[in-house]
Amino acid sequence: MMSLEVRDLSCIRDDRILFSDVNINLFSGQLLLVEGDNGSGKTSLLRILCGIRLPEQGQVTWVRQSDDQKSSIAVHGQESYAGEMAFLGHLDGNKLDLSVTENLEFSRSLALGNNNTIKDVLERVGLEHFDDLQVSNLSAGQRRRLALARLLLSGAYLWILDEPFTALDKKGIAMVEREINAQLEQGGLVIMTSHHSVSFDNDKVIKLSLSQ
Amino acid sequence: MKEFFYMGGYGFYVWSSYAVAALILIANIILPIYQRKSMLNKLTKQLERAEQLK
Amino acid sequence: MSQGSLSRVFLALLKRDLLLAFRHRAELFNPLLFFVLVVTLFPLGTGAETRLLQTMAPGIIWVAALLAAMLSLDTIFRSDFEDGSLELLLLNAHPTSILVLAKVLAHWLITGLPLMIIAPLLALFLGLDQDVIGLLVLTLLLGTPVLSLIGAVAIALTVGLKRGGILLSLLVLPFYVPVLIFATNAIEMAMSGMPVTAQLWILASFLLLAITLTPWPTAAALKLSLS
Amino acid sequence: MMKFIHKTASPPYFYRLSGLWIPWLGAITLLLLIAGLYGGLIAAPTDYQQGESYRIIYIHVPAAWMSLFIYMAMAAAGAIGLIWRIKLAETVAVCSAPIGAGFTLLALVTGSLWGKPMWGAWWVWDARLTAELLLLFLYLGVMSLYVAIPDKRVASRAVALLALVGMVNIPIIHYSVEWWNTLHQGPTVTKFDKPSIDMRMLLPLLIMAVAFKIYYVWALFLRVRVELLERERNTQWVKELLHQSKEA
Repeated sequence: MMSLEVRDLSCIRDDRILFSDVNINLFSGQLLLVEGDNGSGKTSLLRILCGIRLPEQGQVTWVRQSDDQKSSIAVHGQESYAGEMAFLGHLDGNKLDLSVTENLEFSRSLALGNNNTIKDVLERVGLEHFDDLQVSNLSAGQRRRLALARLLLSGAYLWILDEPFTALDKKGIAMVEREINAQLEQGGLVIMTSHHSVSFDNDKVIKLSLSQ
Repeated sequence: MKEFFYMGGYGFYVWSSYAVAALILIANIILPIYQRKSMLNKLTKQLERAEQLK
Repeated sequence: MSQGSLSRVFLALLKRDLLLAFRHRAELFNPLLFFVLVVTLFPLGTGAETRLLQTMAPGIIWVAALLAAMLSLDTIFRSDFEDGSLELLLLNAHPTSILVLAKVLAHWLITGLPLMIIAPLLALFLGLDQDVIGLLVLTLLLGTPVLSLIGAVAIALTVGLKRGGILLSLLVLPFYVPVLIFATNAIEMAMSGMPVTAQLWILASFLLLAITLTPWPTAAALKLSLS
Repeated sequence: MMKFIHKTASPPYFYRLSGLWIPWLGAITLLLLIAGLYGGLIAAPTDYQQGESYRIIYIHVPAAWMSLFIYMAMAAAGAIGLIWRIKLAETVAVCSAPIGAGFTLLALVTGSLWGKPMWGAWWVWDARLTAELLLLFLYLGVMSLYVAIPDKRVASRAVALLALVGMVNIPIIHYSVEWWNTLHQGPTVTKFDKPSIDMRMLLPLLIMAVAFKIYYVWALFLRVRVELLERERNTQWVKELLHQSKEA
């Protein structure tokens, strides 16, 4: 069992208070959907949760719990947390001048890794016929799919996704929803923002609204 | 008195040194005092505007 | 994380950056070209009197190398910042400082090493004693990695900014002074037949210091630039 | 202990406290300056080698000391700010830079003004002056980095980091410049560094040094207050402060 605990989080950007006193408890198998208008601080919140940005106040703790022991670590500055978390931001993080496979090979060497093969995950995101192409030849939607393939290879417990559906077609959206469900099923955690309406089991979803 | 300003022929160098010192030291005091005043004015106006909107 | 996988990541990142540089071959020659151009300008500006050029040669070559190294700094993190892969380099189980070291090493192999190779040719242009050309290359070997390592800190601080150009030179050049002093001094001393082991040891210790000390601030600065 | 530090370092508390201190700091600075100037310009005897021109040292030497001292203070405040995430420390680091740059510039200009009659040239590549020039570049780098980064919280952390890196490098830069200078047989002036042991000459120098230190605290407090107001403008304490000043 893993869980993410957020206590009294607040964030100031360019002298403006984006949000304050945010509290979250997210457990294995749950999805946190962050909602809010443009400029309400969704992206800033996700960047704080993944450990890039420092919060103005408050703590984010990652808790690992097995039958007999419990360990918790503060998220910021802890590499062991960063290894168990995978982040997908606005930018895909692909190198345009490398091929699809080269990109994935490199991200696999960075990640904790799991048993999925590169071939498997390319099939799951629908890029199996593009494996030797340079990313610069792919469409925006295909690049997004490649970024998602990276998540599937990472073996991370927690996914933090900032607008994962951007640039994806209907099939792509269905694919992402399927993969998120699978991740939750395996006991993983997902935190995401989305402008699209999403269809997940309500008992799995926690909503957090940032608009005042 | 004249001798004091003459500084044994080095008057120009000595007094320019002290003048530059005075200039820099005073500037570093006056500037923040002035900045604080204009900042307070700016913030007060902002606050008034915000209160009018309420 | 075991040691094995850390060195594997180091090599994977090194390989990735070298591969990317290789796919942009055309840009590889830019710093080199700049280096040669600046050195060529000096005889035109000061007159081609052999004695004068000879005495100034170590300084000219080193200042040109310094500027070329500085101009090429931007490529260390720029493209990674723009396509978002820098975030991924920070968010993983490996210490960022080690990854930074891999990137700087790749950058040095791409930009610093070519300078070292072309330097003997330029030394001949300026009429530098043939005996000290080997020493010139040695000082470049010890010195240019320090330039890359220190430059990485400054570029990490400014990578998020739209216009970092002049700011970068202000941040970097004062820190380059010690390397410049000891490298050129070694060559000058050797030209007048004096021993230079002290200078070389000092340059070597600069290199060791830079390798051990700069990756941390670079990693911290990258994190700041991304927040 | 930490509790006390956090309380003192809280912006509203510091703002109020510094407001009380500033008049006293100003008064002490002025008194010390008057004493130092009297001692240096009038009471101290003429130097038998340099004549009256040596009186520049009462500005030059304390300014040069301050230029290094403030850089150290800046780096120390920056380190405290980075490690314990104390906002006030970050602000102190940021506000120290322009004051330090002022002293560095002063040391350079007075060095040049002293050098002209002594060396016959406005600028000589003397080790001390060169190191001081590089120090000025370091300060300017810190200041422009702060201006260039739009988010001021991020900017002050970047400044703290840069100041720390600079701190490690300053001794290295200093010694390499000295090495370079001795090998190139530049002008070295020991007289300038060690004033005669005559107490009437030495005492004003020490008084001026203390005056400059207190002046630094004074100027620093003034700057920190402005910076705090700007950064905390959305907080309750600034709003209350504005209301009070409006009513008064």
